[in-house]
Amino acid sequence: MMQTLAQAAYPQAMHDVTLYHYLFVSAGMFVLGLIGFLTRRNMIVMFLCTEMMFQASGLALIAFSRFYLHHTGQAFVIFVLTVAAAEAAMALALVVLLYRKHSSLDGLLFAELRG
Amino acid sequence: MDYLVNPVILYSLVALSGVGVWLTLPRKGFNPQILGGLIAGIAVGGIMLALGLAAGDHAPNLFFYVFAAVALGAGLRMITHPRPVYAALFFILTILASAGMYLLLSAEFMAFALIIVYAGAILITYLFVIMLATQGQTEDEEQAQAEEYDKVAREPGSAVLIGFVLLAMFSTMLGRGMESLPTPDPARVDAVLGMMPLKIERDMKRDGLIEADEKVAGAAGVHMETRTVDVTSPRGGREGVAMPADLHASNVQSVGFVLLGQHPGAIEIAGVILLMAMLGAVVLARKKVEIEDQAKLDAARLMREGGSL
Amino acid sequence: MISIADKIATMWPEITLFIGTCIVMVLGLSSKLVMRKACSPVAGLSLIIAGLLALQNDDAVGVMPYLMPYAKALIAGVGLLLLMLLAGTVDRDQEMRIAGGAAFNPLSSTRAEFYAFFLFSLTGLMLCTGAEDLIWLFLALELTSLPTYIMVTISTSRSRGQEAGIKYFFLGALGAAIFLYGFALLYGGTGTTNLVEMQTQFAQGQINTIAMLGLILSVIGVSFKIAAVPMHFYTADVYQGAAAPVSAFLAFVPKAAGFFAIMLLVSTVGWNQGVAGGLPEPLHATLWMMAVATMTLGNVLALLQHSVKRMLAYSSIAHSGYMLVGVIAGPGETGSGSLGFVGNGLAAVLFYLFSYGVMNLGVFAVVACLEKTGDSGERVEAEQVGDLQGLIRTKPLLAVVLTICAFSLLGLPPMLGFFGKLPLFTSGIRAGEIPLVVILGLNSAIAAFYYLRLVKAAIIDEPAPNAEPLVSTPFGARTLAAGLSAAGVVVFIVLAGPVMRSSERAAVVRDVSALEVHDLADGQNAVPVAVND
Amino acid sequence: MLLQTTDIINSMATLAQNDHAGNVVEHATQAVDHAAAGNMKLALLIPALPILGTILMLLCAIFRIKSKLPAFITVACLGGAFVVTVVTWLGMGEHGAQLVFGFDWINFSWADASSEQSFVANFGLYIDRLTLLWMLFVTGLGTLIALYASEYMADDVGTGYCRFFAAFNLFVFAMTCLVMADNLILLYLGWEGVGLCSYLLIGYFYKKPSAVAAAKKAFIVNRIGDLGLALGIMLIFVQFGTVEYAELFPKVEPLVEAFRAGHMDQIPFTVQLIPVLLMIGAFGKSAQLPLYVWLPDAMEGPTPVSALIHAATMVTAGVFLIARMFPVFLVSEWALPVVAWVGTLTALFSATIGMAQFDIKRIMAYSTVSQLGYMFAGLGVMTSTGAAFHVFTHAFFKATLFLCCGAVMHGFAGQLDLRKISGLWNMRGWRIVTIAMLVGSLNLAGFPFTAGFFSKDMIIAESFVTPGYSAIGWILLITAGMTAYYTFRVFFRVFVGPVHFEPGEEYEGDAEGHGDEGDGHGFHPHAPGWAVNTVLGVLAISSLLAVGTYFINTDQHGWVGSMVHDSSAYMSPLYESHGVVEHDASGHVEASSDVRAGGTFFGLNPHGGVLYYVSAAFGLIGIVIAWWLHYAGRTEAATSRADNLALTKGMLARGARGKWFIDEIYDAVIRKPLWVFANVLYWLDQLLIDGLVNLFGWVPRAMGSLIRPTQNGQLHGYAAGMAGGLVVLMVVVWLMSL
Repeated sequence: MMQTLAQAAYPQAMHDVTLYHYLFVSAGMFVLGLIGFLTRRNMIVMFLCTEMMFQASGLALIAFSRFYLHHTGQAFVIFVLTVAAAEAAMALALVVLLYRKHSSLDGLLFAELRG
Repeated sequence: MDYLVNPVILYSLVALSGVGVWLTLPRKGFNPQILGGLIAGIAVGGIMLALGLAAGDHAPNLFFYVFAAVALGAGLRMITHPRPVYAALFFILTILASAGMYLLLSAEFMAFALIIVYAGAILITYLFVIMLATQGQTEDEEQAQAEEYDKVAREPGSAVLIGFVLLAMFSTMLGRGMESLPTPDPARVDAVLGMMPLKIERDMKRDGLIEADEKVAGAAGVHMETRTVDVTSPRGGREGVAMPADLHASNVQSVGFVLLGQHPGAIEIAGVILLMAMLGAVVLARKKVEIEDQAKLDAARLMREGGSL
Repeated sequence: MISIADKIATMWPEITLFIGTCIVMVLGLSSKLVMRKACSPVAGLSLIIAGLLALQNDDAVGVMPYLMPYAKALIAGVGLLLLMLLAGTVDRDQEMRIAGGAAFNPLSSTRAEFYAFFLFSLTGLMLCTGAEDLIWLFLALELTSLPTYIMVTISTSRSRGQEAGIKYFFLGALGAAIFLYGFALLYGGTGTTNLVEMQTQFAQGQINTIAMLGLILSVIGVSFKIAAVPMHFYTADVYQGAAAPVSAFLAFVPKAAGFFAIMLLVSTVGWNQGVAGGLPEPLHATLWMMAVATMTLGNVLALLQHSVKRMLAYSSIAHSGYMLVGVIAGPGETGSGSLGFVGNGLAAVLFYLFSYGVMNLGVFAVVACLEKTGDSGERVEAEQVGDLQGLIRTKPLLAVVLTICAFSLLGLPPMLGFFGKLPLFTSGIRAGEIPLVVILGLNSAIAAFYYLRLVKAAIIDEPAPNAEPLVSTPFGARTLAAGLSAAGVVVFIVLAGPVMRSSERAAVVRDVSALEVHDLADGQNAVPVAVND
Repeated sequence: MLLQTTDIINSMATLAQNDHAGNVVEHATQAVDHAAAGNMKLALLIPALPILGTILMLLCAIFRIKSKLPAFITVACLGGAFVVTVVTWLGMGEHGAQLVFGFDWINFSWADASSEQSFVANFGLYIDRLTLLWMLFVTGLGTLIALYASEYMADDVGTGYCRFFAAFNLFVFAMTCLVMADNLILLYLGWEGVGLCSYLLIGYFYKKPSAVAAAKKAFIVNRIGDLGLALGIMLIFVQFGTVEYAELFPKVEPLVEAFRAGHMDQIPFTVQLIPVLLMIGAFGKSAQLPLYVWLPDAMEGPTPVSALIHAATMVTAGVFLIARMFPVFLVSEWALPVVAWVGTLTALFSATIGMAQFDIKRIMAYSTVSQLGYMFAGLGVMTSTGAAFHVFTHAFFKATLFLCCGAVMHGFAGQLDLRKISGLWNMRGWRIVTIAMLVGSLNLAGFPFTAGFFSKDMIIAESFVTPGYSAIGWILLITAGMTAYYTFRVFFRVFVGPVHFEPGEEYEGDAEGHGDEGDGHGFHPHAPGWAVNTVLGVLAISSLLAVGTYFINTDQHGWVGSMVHDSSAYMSPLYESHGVVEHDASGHVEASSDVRAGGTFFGLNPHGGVLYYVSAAFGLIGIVIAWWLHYAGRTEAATSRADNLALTKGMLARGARGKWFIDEIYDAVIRKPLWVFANVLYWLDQLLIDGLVNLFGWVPRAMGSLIRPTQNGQLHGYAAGMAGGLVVLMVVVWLMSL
């Protein structure tokens, strides 16, 4: 199964055309996350969208890691996950705090400071 | 390989998928989400197809297309679904598809870590919070649960424009950089194997290449350039015993070596970040929303009287 | 690559700060007032020790090998001033209630965490300076900025603090996503996350488009921290919403982290890759447009503000633009024809960070020291320019501090800010960036309008007849911080020399050309050819 | 790089004890003498005394001293500085430029493989005769004006008084830094300091919106000029690697040689750019077109400030800068012609405006601009001696004029309209003022055998000599006539003629007693007291005596010429190459034997004395016109209200009619066209030049208002802005990589 799943039998080099496919998907995820961040007003969903942008970076890192046949990119992804978890914890706490106060998750509620 | 796909075709398809996404984003009144999804799907599918045709022999296998479609489709549904719970669930689907792609990329450890840590832990937390924050008071309000601000996308036009121009730029520049990437060095893949004489010994014993009483002569006895090992035994050692061709360090082992060998400091910092995040979450979670009015007035009175700490 | 033991040897300041953090976290929860009050002295002590340790260290690490001692000592120094300024930011209501007889409730106290966040953030900032690796840099940047999100949110009990916190956090996450994607592509374009290897690789050949895209994305993403256009949007709202001491903190710590990161990242490609020397064209164009837009936008928007904190926020944007000029100019040639400090853009940035840290803190400290009675009887910060009218009559010390620091921010000779700005001009000229320098000059002239408005309000104007009387906050440490920064602005006019010298040394970028020359000499045994002139 | 802290006060104390140890550092240049003698180190007291004054003023403010003590401390400090200047000058002997080292201020040096380079700007003084010439009148006039101000500002005794004199002292200190600096950085410090102090002083009456606006205008216009100077200094450092005069001038020398030899290609373009940048700075500070707009408005400050700014200090800084950096100007093809033409046009332009004004202080302001134009024209046609001489004489007579106007303003409760005051000569206690005014006016008008006559003539004559500049000469001659006219218009209107006066806007008293306030009933002008009279007397006498300096050292164009000689402003090699040898000043009739390649005045040698007659004639014509229009037959001050008053009472009706008759002619023939012309110019000035300056203030605000909506407070808007900016940058990068 693993051998069929894997694109080219590891550790053989991966062709750069194949790499481009992954990068395109990664860029697509990044852009979808960005669009979601810009259009969704629910703060939790907005934060989910930044998580998706983080995931796009993760996918790119793993793809490059496979291309270069070393594992630095994979190690990087572990740290990305860590930071994403840390940010998520704090963001969710903040959102809960604000929800208790305003009973709403609308990100556009906050426009008192401007100019 | 300046362009895998004719740029005119690429850009038109990107624009078309942008239109599709724009149609998919929720709005008031006429809401052609299915049509939009179809258009976006067809357009992205077209790009993928064109890429695959252009790549010829080097096109990725079928699983890639499946996972890519799931990842992008679920991602699109996540940003368009009016109910946050579903959005989170669709994001989990995206994560699962990403994990699938990690598997295709021979990153097994990260694939399962992603599922366990990310889909299993972090996103479940999201789900908890969403459920906590959006519970309807009565069953009648179930309909009203999808709040107004979730039903309508804010300025979908400009957002989609920004996003898809960015996608066009990225895809062009990524493609242009493809051909001048540094050459990977396959010899480095197994470099880490040289640090694992016991693993080599175990595998070679299993394959019967060395005898039960022979031992690989430590890390110094492994010659990765020639893929041979020196072995010692009570009967006198041997040199230049060839390793089996399929002997590789496993993914977990390699990642472990990179992580602990090259980035131990980063692990420490990550630990500090997690501690800090925990502290932050605690502080925010226990922060009182309002000071009671009486207490507020007391504080104000004390301040007026020139109270000091 | 150096071993982890060697790396740890360069990290004693951070370790000290972390130990301080742990102590502070525990102390702040004590029910004894004296123990709680020990939080800031302990934090200060750890900062002092960290600063001293930083000065001891002289290991050459990374692409900017000598950055660490200067940068860490600078962080510790400005950090001390910030610590004084942060006195009493949180838990003021609670301490008053306790003073009024209520029991101490650790659940509603945030003092321990607040100081811990402060130290966490400074730890991250110090880690940024020693980054050799993208992973390290990413984590250090996150460690710097994550605590600041919480600090902003809890710094005041007013809803504006929470609004500021949410904007800062969400946009910060967006910025982080952008530079993380940039880091991923930078790794993809070079096949390494190590900055030194990356620099060597860039020096050897054409820069890959993916790497260049990654570099530009990283720089743009990181520029969220320095509040440069187009990542500047949050600045004014956040500075205004947070308590003044925290705003002062934001104006220095993330900005410094951003500049360290940008300098490290840009150092990898170096300043000789362009067609006519200088940065590679795409990066140069990006930074150039960012610099111009940043300083212009910051200054013109500052003109329209009535809130001192908002005005300072926009001026902080403008100052980032000035500093970007130094980044564009780069360190200049070494060896003959070098102009030394005045020609070295990176040294100029490092020195400007120091002078900006001191003088900007002074103005924020003045705002932090003043309060008036708000609509519903509670004390609020006196942050409107109008509130400062006639300050010289009621609080002469603060008015003098404000004047000195505003003049310095304006770059009026002979204030410290002038000596900060001068090398930015000269290095820009040296690098041939004449249009940029002219824009910089015009912007400095525009800045005069709003800084002088501050001075005019404080020194010349009479207080409005029905104005709320201003009251000092009961924290001597804040006044001390104000006084110290004004004194710093004056004293360092004369003492600037050693700082300039250290910043020049810190601005050294690892020399790759020397490696190449060495390789060539080995390879072809070059014979000097007589050039007929 | 070495930067050591030296406490200036300590070093001063050391100097005062005549302790010769240390403090003098040898700079390694040959061209300049190093002050080894103790009396040269004494020169450090010149900047030290005013700054000491500032500190004492602050102490006075802290101790809330409510007497005239601050004024007398100031007078003592500045007087001390003057005495030190004189002693230094006497001790100069035959030495050339000397360097006096104060303390290490900025001193970086860095070594590299090939050489050692440095960026040195110490607190050091560069003392040559040019410096001393400037310092003599800066400190001298500063002392006198401070004495005058002690009485003038007497109403404000208290904090305001201390504030005024603190800024006053600081102003003089900044001016000493500017003039005596041995490097451009210190000069720049003084330059900015002067600008800052002028901001503080012009805005002294900060409750008057017009004063605040004027202060702001002065500061901002000066900042524009300062930008030019700053860029010029940076370019000098980039080009020559030093900002110290002693090292700079020898490095410029070869380029001057190249210029003289006509090898323009040897002079880099950037070097030619330097004088242009410096020029912008000089134009800003010295109020030349188009940056002069701040100066007339600066009248809003107290009169002593106007006198200080206009006569002696701030505005001459630009002239000084060009004179000091003359060698740098010599290497540019366009710099000096531009200076000459800008100066000339400024002179003409502001003289026409001056003719149409009624506010006497404003007339004096425009005359200052005009006279500065003369000085620049003088520099432009390369008679630095003439320019310096004119600065010197102008300092005295303009101070006299301003202080006279100030006395009038003070005495008549702020009245400055020349139609509303008349006949001071016949009032009690105003004779000294009138005489002083007459002396000043004669000088300004260029009446024969006054100092102003000789200095102005020197510039005009030189412009006829210099090839291609005779047009400048003619314009300057016409301007001289206009100057005489408007000067004596004031004199004839205000100081002689029938007695009449109306109090100004500051007059508030006696309303209940008469009910017709404003027409002068119950108002008693108070004549100036001893301090003002003394100062005016001294100044008038010095203005008269200043002419004597022309006859000292006649082989070098008078005493001022001898002061300019040996300084950087004197360019002997070039002087001859342009065919201009020093003419024998003792005998104007003695035409120099060689009629030069230069221009002539109708075939006559311009230096041969013919111009003395011509310019005297122009001046006299101006005076006579003023006499005819404003004095002859006038029996009443020319206010319409006064006329009506006279008519209704049936008294003096004939005289009033006669006056109308004169005014009709005057209006039809001269005043109306001139008024129209002047107003067109004034309108241009307001709209175009003021407009440009206002535009500089307006454009950023407009930009800000345009950008402001992006800061709408919405999280999503911000995110979209960030992403949009990212996209724009990405598209640019993409376009560049195409």
